[in-house]
Amino acid sequence: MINLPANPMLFANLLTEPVGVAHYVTVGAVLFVCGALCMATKRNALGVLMGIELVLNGANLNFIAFGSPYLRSDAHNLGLDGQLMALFVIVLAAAEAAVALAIALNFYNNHDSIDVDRAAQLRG
Amino acid sequence: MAPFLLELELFGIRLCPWTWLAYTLAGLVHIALILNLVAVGALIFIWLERKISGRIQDRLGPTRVGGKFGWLQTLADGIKLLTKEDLMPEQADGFLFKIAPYVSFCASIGAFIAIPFAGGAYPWISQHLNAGVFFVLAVLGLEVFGVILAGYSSASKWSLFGAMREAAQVVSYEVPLGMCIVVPVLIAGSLDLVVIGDRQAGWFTNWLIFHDPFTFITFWVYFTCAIASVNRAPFDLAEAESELVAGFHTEYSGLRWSFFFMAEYGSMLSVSMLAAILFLGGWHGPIPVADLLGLQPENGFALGYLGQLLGATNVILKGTIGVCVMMWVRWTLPRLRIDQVMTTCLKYCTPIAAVMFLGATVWLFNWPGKNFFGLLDVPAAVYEISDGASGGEQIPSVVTPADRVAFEASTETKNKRENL
Amino acid sequence: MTAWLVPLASFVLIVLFGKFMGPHGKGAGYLSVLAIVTSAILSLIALFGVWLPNHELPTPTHHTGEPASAGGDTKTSAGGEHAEHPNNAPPSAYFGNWYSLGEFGKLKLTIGYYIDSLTLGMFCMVGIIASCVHFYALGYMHDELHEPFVDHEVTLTSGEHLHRKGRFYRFFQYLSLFCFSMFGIVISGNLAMVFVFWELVGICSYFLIGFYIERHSASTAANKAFIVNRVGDFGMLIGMMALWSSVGTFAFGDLKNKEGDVVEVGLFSQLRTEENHYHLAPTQEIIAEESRMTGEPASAGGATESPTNKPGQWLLLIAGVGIFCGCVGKSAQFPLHVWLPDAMEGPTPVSALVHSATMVAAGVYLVGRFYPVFTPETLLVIAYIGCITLLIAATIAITATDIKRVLAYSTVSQLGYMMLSLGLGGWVAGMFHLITHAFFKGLLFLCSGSVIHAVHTNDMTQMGGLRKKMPITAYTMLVGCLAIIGAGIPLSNFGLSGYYSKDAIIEQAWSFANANPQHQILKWAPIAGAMITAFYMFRLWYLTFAGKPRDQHRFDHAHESPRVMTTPLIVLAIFAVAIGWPIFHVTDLLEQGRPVGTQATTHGELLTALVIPDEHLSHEPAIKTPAGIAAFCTAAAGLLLATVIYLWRMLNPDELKQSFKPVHAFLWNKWYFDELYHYLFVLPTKGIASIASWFDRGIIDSILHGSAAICRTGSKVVDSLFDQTMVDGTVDTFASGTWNFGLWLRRLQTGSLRQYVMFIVVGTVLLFVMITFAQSYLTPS
Amino acid sequence: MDAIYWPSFFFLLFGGLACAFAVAVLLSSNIVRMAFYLVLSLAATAGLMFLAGAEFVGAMQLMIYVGGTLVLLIFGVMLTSQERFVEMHTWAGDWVKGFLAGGALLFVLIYAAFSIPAWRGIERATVEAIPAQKSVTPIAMGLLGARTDAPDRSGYLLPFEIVSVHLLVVLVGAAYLARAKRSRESKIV
Repeated sequence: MINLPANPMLFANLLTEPVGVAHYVTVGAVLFVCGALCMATKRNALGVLMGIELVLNGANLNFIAFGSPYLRSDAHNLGLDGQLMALFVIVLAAAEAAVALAIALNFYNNHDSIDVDRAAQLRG
Repeated sequence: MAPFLLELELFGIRLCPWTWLAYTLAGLVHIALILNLVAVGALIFIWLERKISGRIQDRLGPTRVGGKFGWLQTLADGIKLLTKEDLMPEQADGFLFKIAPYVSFCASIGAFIAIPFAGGAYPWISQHLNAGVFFVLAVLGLEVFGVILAGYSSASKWSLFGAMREAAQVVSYEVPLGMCIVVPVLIAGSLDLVVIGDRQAGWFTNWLIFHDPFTFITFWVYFTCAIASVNRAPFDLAEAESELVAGFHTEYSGLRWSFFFMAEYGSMLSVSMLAAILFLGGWHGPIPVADLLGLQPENGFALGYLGQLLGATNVILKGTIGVCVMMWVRWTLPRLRIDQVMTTCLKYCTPIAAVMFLGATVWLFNWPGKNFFGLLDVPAAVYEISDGASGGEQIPSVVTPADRVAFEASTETKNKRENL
Repeated sequence: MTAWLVPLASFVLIVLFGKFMGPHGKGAGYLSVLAIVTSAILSLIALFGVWLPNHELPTPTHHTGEPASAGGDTKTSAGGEHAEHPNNAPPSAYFGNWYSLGEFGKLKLTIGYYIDSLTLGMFCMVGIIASCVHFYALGYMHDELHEPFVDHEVTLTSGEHLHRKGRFYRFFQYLSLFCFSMFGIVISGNLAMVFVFWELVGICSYFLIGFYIERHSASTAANKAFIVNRVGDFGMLIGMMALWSSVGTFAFGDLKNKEGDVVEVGLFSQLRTEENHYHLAPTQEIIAEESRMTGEPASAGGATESPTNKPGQWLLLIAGVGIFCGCVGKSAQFPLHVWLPDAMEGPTPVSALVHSATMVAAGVYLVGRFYPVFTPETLLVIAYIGCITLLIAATIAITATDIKRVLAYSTVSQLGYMMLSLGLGGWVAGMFHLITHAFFKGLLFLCSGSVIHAVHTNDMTQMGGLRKKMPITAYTMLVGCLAIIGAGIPLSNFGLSGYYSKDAIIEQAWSFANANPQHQILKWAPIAGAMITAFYMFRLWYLTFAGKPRDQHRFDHAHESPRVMTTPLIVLAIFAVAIGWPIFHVTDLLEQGRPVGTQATTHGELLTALVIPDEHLSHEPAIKTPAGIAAFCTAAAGLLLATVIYLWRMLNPDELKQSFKPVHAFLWNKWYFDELYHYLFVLPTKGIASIASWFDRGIIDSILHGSAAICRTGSKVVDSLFDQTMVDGTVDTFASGTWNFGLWLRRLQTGSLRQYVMFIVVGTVLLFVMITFAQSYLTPS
Repeated sequence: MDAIYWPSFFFLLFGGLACAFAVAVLLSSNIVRMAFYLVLSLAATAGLMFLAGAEFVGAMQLMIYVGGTLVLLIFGVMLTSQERFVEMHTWAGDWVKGFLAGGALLFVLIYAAFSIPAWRGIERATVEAIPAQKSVTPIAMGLLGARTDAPDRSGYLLPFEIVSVHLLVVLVGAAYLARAKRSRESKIV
């Protein structure tokens, strides 16, 4: 059974009460969805790349939130693991950006375009 | 204070006036101090630059405005810039064009948030960050965005060329710069700038530049990369006036242009101060005057304050010297070509920094607790400070192989015990 | 209650002397207006002068268990309530008979009255809106005064436009008759009388839709409305019979003699007796009737039944659903909603009065009036019908380009809201929405009429930029649009009228969904509906009034309407803004009329898991806050979307149409309902006829030919079955199956990066939805 | 009626900025502006990380992501910034499809987030009682394989090494992919 918990605290008093994991996850979700939509709507390959960065950041924010002692205090806290995961994500994102940029530039060299819609040779 | 202010409520939240007033005031004081440092610093540095360049080129520099030495020349120039017309190219991307100088300026100022001016138990720093070195480095890296945006949005090919050069250069030079910074971090065992600075308390023999031969070389590599990362000659490809008119700020005029200028001098000062803190003892002079005179917080507030003031003067002075050296370099060395700039970074600075990093590590393993090229012992007080500042956990500031083995053994046995 | 009869008098007068009243019957209009204004004033006097001084409004504080019944002459005094069965007593009401038509056994057919605060509220609402519309019609139907009237939309075979006599007086004659009938429904004291007036408004609607009888579309629309309504009325008759045979009375209230003793017990009191703490319980007669029909032995007493065998519940369900069928027809609910948009062929004042504000609301009113008879299961049916209606109509409204059709679908959708609310237990919310909706939808229709009057077309694609030409219409319509989307400051107590009623409905929906987790869809449907409403209403406004004129010729000839038309607009706009404000106590007035026994949380008898929550529970901040925010956010999102597409033109509507071609076509063709009915009902009827003729002529021959053919094909089949089909076929099918599967899979491999991302996102959402459903339905709770 | 809780205030500030600029990235059609908004969004995210007590990750975010990755990205933008690629029109249908799917996803995510009671924050007094924690040294030790914060959890030495090697391979690969095409003549000479 799913139900929005009927907790008025969720909506009021955000200024006077500490925020929780859910609030961070919400921001992360917004970043994630914006990123996914960027990937889905931008025709510029670099725009798609920026979308990926946003998606990764949304995920990163979640990792941080799950590991933060200020946001949840129970035993399921990820602790430092969250931060370490986030670090790996950042590093891999850098690597991914480098490769993706290289691919984009190569695509640009070969096709004289940066429009991902023109990159549909793999169509079945 | 009127009583109604105490009862002030908004959306069900009691706005306790004292709290937020105190927070706001504290924040404003920090902002005002940093802004003043950057703005007044720029004022002085510009004058200084003219004077120094004049002397190097065997002329006098400004002599008229504000007395014999032309003290107020910069101020007069500032007023001139203020009254200039604010131009924008017709094809420019207005929003980005207008915001670019502020991005640069904010990044330049932002670095000062985490730079300490004095250390000890009550450091003079607007935000004491655990990972201060990284923060400064990161924020300084943001400055390039202002330049890139300016270059792109001006709709001028000179600007675009300048910005592209800047982007390539900054991305490349961050690698050796980071590697150089890691060396003092490694020795101090902390990313906290206050801890790093206090690691060098005492005589100048404790300065990290003199820690071992590798740190000595690292310092010069760092300084080279710092010059490159703030776009000063001989690495000022982004604004090379002989080829690109004025590079990324070709299309700027008046106040916006002066913001770029201030940002440049602000970041010069901040990298120099960073060099001072990382390698040159920070707020500790070559001779520990404050210690010798007993200007410590333990001896009362006034004396402690005096000691801190002395420390701040020390740091700023060292930073200023660094800036002067940059000027000196600018007016004596010819500008490099872009391929030479990249070669310098990738073929020289990076490998050297990597080797220095390795060397410093090896040195630290072999002669732990030794200073001044391994000749002197590190004072016991320094260990205490760095241990106390790193959270009081049972981690030695320098992890020796023996320590690690012991630590791993203990965790392993614990793991095994739990598995059983 | 002479307010009811004044329009009748006017009708009779116009019928008799209409042609002689002034030039071209102009006086008829004035007479009719005079009559309806008199009615409105009398209704207001009745409410404020007679009712309110005698009946104190309940205090606006919630959770007060029961509404105050302060009147000295109330039918039943409140009392005898158990603490564990908090339920409200019957509302105070005047009930009586004027005239007995006849008695059949224990059944009496009478002309009677049943007046409570709901009746009076409806009276005032109908009176005010009808007055405005009458005034408006004086200006709008002005063309009919010309002799001869030229109907540009009818082209005769000779190629000329139709010339005919003006029918100004006849229009007002119908309007007066309609008002009379509407008042009749509202005031009726028993179900039979309701049915009579029900049919009377039906016939008025028929006349008014077919007012331009020469137009083919108008006459078909009138027929369609009439026939579709008959379908609903059939169900209503079944319901009435079920009630009659079991309860034996149609009267709503208890009839008392002069001493105040109860002489005859009414419908509500029989079903919700005081001894049973006003909970719905089938009477002995109902149980007996049901057992007679099902053939099971009647068991005495309803208290000791096993949960699987609830005597009388099925019959009550049939009665309730039957009555509701009539309401479905009249209020244009799914699946009988198809007539209302076509009814827009009538003159615009008619659309405003009959097909948006009052007559279609009669169905909702009847559900509200009949509320005590509905079991929770019936209410669930009502809720789902309302839910489906509101979504279907709202989606169709997105693509419609006829300005009146958009409003018509909007009406259907809003009626769906009301039904939903009533079905979820939100009686006051639903009735409140009925009243607020009447005002703002009347306003919207009159505005659209003003626009049509100015540009002589219904097509929004030929309008645009009219704001500068007709500012009063534009801004009153903006007020109407804001009211219908429920514009207000969230979490505060300030907004336009729709803000209060729509929020109340959504709160009730959330309250219901919290109590019944398996009916989550009822929680999200009104929210989604709010978004779509905001979108299509502002689409309409932007297309009509904002932007650049799309038809310069029409734009140049547009002008602001005469004052006789704009004044009603302004009056209605003021009502649309203010009628919901708490200082006017509309909800308290309705609360006073709350039907007997509908206050407490009730549980289903047949579906035991079903809970209809107490309406006052929905005002808890735990529900009110998120529901209010959700309603505001979705409405704002819809508005924003409309603004982005139609005002800022950031997204090109034509491109949207192109890329959603199947969806657009689906909505454009109104979910293919007309076609569906054509194939489901019209064609089969024709088909049966042709089958009969074919049977006559061809059946014998076919048998003979058939037997020969069977022999011939039999041998062929044996040959092909084994040799070709079984042996070759298996291999071929396998191969071609693989091939086709591959071909189908190939389409997924579009090579478009962006599409892949979309697949991932959609897949994630679908996965979540599937898991959620699996959790909520499969795991035993 | 409580006084303002400043971390929450800053969370709202940074969170709002991060979301607003992320939406701006999405809605902007100019690729350079997108990059600019992305920088601001990621910087605000770094602020959120600082707020959550992850100083090192926040600083890394600023340095590697904002300072490195994005400069690289903008570099790519400039290399390809021809007139016709700076502003590329996306079909309105794609937008609406995207918004439908994305809206559903957003709804699902937020719904899920708030349906877990343990995620809805802890008492103010509890939060204020948590001592300030330093994370740099434990992270470094974790990367070297020794966990000081939670000895029962495993270290990250192997992943660290793998990532390092991976990074190296990636850099070499990227350099190879993006290398300039050399003209034949120079080979002959």
